[in-house]
Amino acid sequence: MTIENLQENLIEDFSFFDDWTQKYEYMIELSKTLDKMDESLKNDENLIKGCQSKVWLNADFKDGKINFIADSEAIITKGIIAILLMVFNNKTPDEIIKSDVSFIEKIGLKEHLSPNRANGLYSMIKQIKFYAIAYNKK
Amino acid sequence: MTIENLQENLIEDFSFFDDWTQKYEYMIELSKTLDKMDESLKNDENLIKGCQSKVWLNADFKDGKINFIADSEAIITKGIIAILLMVFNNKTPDEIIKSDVSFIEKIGLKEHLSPNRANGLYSMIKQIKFYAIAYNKK
Amino acid sequence: MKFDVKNIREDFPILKKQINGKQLIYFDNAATSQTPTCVINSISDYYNNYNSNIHRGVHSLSEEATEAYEKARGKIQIHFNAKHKEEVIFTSGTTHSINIVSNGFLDLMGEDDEIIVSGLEHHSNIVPWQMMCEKTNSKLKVIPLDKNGELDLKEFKNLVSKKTKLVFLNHVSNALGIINPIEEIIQISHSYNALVLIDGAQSAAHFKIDLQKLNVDFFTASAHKLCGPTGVGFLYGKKELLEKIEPFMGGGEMISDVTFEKTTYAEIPHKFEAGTPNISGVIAFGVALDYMNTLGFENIRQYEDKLLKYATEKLKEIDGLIIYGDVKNKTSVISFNISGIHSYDIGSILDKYGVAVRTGQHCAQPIMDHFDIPGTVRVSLSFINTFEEIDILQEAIIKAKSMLS
Amino acid sequence: MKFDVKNIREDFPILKKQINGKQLIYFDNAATSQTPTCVINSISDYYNNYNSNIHRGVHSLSEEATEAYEKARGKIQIHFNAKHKEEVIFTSGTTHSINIVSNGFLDLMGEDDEIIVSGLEHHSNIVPWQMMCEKTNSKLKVIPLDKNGELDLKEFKNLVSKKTKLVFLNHVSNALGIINPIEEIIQISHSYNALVLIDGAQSAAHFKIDLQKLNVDFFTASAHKLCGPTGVGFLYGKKELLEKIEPFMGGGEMISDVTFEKTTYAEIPHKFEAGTPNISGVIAFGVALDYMNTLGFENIRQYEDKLLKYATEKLKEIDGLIIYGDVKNKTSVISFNISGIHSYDIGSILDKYGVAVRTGQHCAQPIMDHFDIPGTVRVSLSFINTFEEIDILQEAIIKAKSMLS
Ligand SMILES: Cc1ncc(COP(=O)(O)O)c(C=O)c1O
Ligand SMILES: Cc1ncc(COP(=O)(O)O)c(C=O)c1O
Repeated sequence: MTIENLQENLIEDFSFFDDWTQKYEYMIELSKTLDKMDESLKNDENLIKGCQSKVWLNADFKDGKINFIADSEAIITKGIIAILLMVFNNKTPDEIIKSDVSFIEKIGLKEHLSPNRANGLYSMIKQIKFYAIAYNKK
Repeated sequence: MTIENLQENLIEDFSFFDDWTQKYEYMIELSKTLDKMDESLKNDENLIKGCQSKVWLNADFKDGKINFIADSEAIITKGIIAILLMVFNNKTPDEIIKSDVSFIEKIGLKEHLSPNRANGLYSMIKQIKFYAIAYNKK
Repeated sequence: MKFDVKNIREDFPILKKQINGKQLIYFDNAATSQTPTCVINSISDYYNNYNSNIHRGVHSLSEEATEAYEKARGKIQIHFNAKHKEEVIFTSGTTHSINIVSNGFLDLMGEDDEIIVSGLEHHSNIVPWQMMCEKTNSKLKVIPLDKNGELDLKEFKNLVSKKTKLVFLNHVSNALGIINPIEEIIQISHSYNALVLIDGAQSAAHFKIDLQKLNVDFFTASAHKLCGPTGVGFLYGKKELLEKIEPFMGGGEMISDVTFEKTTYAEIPHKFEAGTPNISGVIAFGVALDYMNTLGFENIRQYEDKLLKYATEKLKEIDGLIIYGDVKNKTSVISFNISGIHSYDIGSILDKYGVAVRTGQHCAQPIMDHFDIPGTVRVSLSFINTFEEIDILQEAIIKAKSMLS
Repeated sequence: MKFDVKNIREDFPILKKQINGKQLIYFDNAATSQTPTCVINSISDYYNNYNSNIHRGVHSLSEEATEAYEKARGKIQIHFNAKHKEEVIFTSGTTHSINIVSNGFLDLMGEDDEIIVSGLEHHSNIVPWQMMCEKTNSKLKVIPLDKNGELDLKEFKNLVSKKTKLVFLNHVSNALGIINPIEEIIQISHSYNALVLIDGAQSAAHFKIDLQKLNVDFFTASAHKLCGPTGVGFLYGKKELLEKIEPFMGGGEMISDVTFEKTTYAEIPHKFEAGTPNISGVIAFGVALDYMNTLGFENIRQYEDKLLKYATEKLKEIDGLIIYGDVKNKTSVISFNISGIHSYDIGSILDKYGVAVRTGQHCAQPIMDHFDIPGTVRVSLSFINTFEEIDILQEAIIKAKSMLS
């Protein structure tokens, strides 16, 4: 599926929730579906700076696609990471570079993605795009 | 005459003026009555800091009284200096220390005596009081 | 006097705000206080009626603005009981104030000199001193915390010596709310001729401070934590010390004479107030202090103590909730975690219930390291809060907990 | 488009003010600009609706405040055409900005290095560099003025060399209104690898500045001269330079990691924004720029040029009146004396007629020394002024003159 399709699916999924509690419960569920990140990958290099809840993001480039693995100490953050990886994992650098991230707003999770540094997700998206640009040059 | 009497006289004098032009003209007249300050006394030591128009103040202590001589580059400032010296010149330190300076406000010249450093008169009064305290200890 | 919180809340329009469809409950008072209408109006009034640059103008507007600005200085002097008006320096806030002092001593510190910091500090009272030590090779020593988070005074007595030049600590810890024994620390420090800087950012809003009685050498606070506006604070320093130390910034207002060969600095306070200051902010700061004095600091203190006691009891009812710094001598802050749950998660969910708390390290990473935790949820109370709000907080925490575990 | 000054004046409530029974005529715009209602309202709006500390809070208020604050940064970036948003550092004003740069280069300067200042500077762009030279033993050279007060470019070419590390000057002189040939100076300086700081305190209100086109290394201005509030300004620096220089203040927000052993600094812009900033001020600064852009900088410029031309003609009609810096390339300022009369006397009497001018040295003592005068009367115009006001000014000066001579 293209990034766009995946985003549309997510927007639709989330549109069924009546209130924020359902949405948050779903995110908490999603957080449990994340692939486990090896402790050795939770190093300073993979740490995303300026987050209240630590976020680690690792990227591998294989067969033209980027393989992301990520984790966080906070479960809601982890839920959003799960959403982001559902969209961006195993995509080509080019696809990622061209993608739009406004779906997050449409899902209604904007508050977690503001440039407010309390939260590392904004930096995480920047970092995902950064990897894409880096690998695109290779 | 006591400082208080002198102040009352001044307040009365000024109360006859209908508007500020008369008042200012009178001050300009008064400025011309000031004793000439010797150029040698216009030194850094006698310079009052923080004034837009330079103000110099010299004090001598003779027969238990303080002899002030002062000058300024600006004529309005000089007018006010004349008023101040009419009141404070040739008085004992004790009289000066105990005196009140609110007559300036009553004359309607408050704007020239604010702690606003554009104008050195506030500092000049401080300096007059400072000399009085210093000589009082002798 | 009855402390009528309902009436007082009317002075704070922001308290009517809805957050996520819920009534705002503001428990982030330690980060910044809310602003009463009179303070907001004083700012509009300034710009509508007498906005002008100060200190150098001959015209009436400038006189008016200068007078209001200097009157604010007088208010700060009187409220904090400084001996001289010129001992009050206006700054852009506590951080700026502390940097003035740490920079001011650069030339007076050598590699044999030591400075002591408490382990209970905000980054603003750590980093400037680290920068200073790096430049001067003087040594930074740290008063350790005991297991409850209180300063270990015995250890302080071991650390302090004739080599100690400066001791700096906050009056109240922003992360835990603990009140430090500053009287004792000032006394001991002075017996070694060490100077003391007290960071009052978290204390000035909660009790009246008497600088002369404390006999402290430097003191600072920020207006935005005292019902005042952002971008303004003050540094108090004893006259002879302020006269001795180097100015921090060069510029207009802080000089008395400038040639390209040589510049002489103006007298205090102007020596430290380079450039156009935050004029409207300083004036509003004075109004904010007036407002708080009208309520009465004794009344504020008593009411906040009751709130703190009630909130502590209420939160302790929650299973698995751990309060850090739960000691006798504290004010208005409850810093906690719920075992197994990250503070960020709790904060995010409380926000959904309209409850504003702060989470994370609270700019006090060493304290978090002490407890070996990534952060806490911090509920910081003030006189604008009510007992009902605390009940809602308790409920919301319980709901968050059940959602997250 | 017709520039409708009558309508525009309605945006500035202070212009209705009476001074000594006369209508206020504000000709002190270079000291501080007046503030339109939309800017004042943005401050009230902040405190009434979303006052909160920024950058670290998880709650909605903090998000809202952070977003507004960062949006203002974006507005400054776009207006001044900086390449990156993080090249815009919020400061408490021009003086603070310049001190950041002069402090930042302390470790990078040695006794063989030279810096060049123009002879046409405000104290804020002199004293910090003197302080720097004293600490680093580097040498300060001065571009002299010609008899009209303009910089002597030939002399500059003689002064600049491979030893020159930094050149700093203002875009427009506050004391005389002269526009300096900054494009040429930047180009020449760069050919020697010298960096250039432009103090835009007096230019930013009068014309639109394109930082990338200028290719300047550092630039700064104050909000309070741009229809914004006091206590806020910005420093622009090229990214790689800001990354290279030392931070000025230590504190919260400017660090990424703090232990007592070692602290790492945050990335720009945060590295230079220690402590709680002037949040309401920054947001209002953005609104002020929006306001001025709505009027249009091109329109402002044209209107002010006409005013300046008219005022210059009118004042020249007065016998014995000498204008300093009466050159072709200038903007909005007329600095004058009347022979035999002190500027303070003129200013005092103009005030009685409701006319606010500045008198004295204008924080630019070296310029006064150049002309060998104690000070001048400075009339600084802006788009809120009218031709009628200039007529009243002329009359008032004539009356003052007759009274004083
Ligand atoms: C040319 C120039 N530079 C610097 C400054 C200092 O600006 P601020 O007082 O806002 O720091 C001024 C203000 O008067 C100025 O005119
Ligand atoms: C104890 C303490 N010190 C210093 C500061 C810094 O104050 P400001 O950000 O106003 O400079 C704070 C504010 O959070 C604080 O709580």
